[in-house]
Amino acid sequence: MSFLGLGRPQPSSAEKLAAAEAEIEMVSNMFNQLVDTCTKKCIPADYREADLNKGESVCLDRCVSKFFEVNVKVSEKMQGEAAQRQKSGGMFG
Amino acid sequence: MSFLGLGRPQPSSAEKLAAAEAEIEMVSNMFNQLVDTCTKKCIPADYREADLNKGESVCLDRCVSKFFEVNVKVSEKMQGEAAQRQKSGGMFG
Amino acid sequence: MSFLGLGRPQPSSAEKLAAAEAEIEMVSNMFNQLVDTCTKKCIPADYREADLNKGESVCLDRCVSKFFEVNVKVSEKMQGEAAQRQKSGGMFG
Amino acid sequence: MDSLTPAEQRELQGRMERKQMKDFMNMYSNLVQRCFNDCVNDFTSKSLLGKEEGCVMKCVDKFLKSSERLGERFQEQNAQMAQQGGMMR
Amino acid sequence: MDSLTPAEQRELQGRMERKQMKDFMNMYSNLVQRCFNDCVNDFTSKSLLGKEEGCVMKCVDKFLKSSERLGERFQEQNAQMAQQGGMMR
Amino acid sequence: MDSLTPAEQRELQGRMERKQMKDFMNMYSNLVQRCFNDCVNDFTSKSLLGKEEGCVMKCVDKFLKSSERLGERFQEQNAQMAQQGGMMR
Repeated sequence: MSFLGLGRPQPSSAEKLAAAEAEIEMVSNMFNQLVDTCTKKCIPADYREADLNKGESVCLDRCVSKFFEVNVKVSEKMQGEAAQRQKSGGMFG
Repeated sequence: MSFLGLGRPQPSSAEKLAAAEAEIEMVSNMFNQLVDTCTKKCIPADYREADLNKGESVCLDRCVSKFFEVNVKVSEKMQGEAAQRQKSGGMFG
Repeated sequence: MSFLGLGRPQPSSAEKLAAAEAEIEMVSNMFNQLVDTCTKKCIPADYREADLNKGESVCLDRCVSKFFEVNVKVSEKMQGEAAQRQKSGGMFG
Repeated sequence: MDSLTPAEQRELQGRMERKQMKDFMNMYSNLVQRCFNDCVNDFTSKSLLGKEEGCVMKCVDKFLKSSERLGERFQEQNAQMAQQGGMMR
Repeated sequence: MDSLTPAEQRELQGRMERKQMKDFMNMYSNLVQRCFNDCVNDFTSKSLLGKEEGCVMKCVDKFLKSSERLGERFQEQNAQMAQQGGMMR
Repeated sequence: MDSLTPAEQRELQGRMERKQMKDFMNMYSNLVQRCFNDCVNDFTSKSLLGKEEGCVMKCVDKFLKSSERLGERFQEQNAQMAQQGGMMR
């Protein structure tokens, strides 16, 4: 559950709550984006039938899998960037 | 004013306020989406003149009407789904 | 720093904070939109190389410049509209 | 909403004012983004071209008029729906 | 998260419920916007055409089924990632 | 802003830090969404293809460099505008 390193011990109660909330919000936002992205990629906009067909279902499953993989790659890369940026004091310190 | 069943009597003051706020926010979000959707559907992106012409005005009026109709249909449908989902404990309980 | 006339003296502490916060938020939202808009205008979606090339860099610089110019024009125009609307009591009073 | 106490109504009022301010800022920045997107496409110059500026001005005008018209229709439909006992009946 | 006191957990719970309500409303309005966008393109009439209504109903159905399936896969992947010690290791 | 008391400045500081965290998360998830959208289009496999991963990595790099450059220009323009007495004069 420790996404992007959030959730490490925090002194005050308000800060602990804010961190827990941020972590949950991050996961929830990620899900919302997943829904948005994968339905656009996998569900054609003509809606011929109410049910998911086989092709759409498989596409959705693979889309989730690839979406997680991209998240892992990007967050690993960002951690590297963040370490570099910490010295130069860029916008996303 | 009882959109999606929000606004029924709530015990605590904070909850009552939250419900009233949520109801207003829902209506306001719906308006923002209406503006976004209907201007995209009805106003061509070349902006030849500053005024709305007859065709654009009529299109906007009909777009509002259809947008409300879709909201009614979708919320009726969602209420049915919600009742079904309540047992199975899906994500949007 | 007085964007859209926010930041004029406010009586209560909560209001002063809200105004300062709103001002910072407005600038920050403007930056987020700038990033969104200018990367879409200037960075082709094929990502052949990791670096910005000369053409992309120059495009980004000019995009920022034009984006500010549009903001100045639009906010001047809106101030005029707001003055007119104040009497008629429109939705964005 | 009539079950709120006066204190609650004041609190709600305050929140709504902050929301209105936020809505206005959102509307403003959507307007800028849309008109910029639709009107500014030449990045061989650093300053707005005359035709780009004209397009932006007409875009803003048109958007404000659309929003106003949509607001009127929205309120009519909302009032009509309230009379029929809400969307959910 | 296990370092939260019971009082903090209750407060977090309350915030999460408000967030869930907000998420539901966002999901609902995205759904309306998407299905409206994809299905309603005829503005020569004031009322929904039969085929537009059919399209909207199928769109809603399909979207709910997609979301449900995506939710299941998401939770599986999340659980798997938690076992591997988080995204960051 | 110079009319805020020290206590108000501390409160504002705290809110800004929470906002920065939120902004960072939004930036991160927009980045993921954009690079996923532009680079991942093959759903005949469950794992990222080599060329998809390469595309995502370059996309992230390019986006971070763009954001940095845009940030510099934004601050320059903002400073220049502040000298001229704000956008509204």
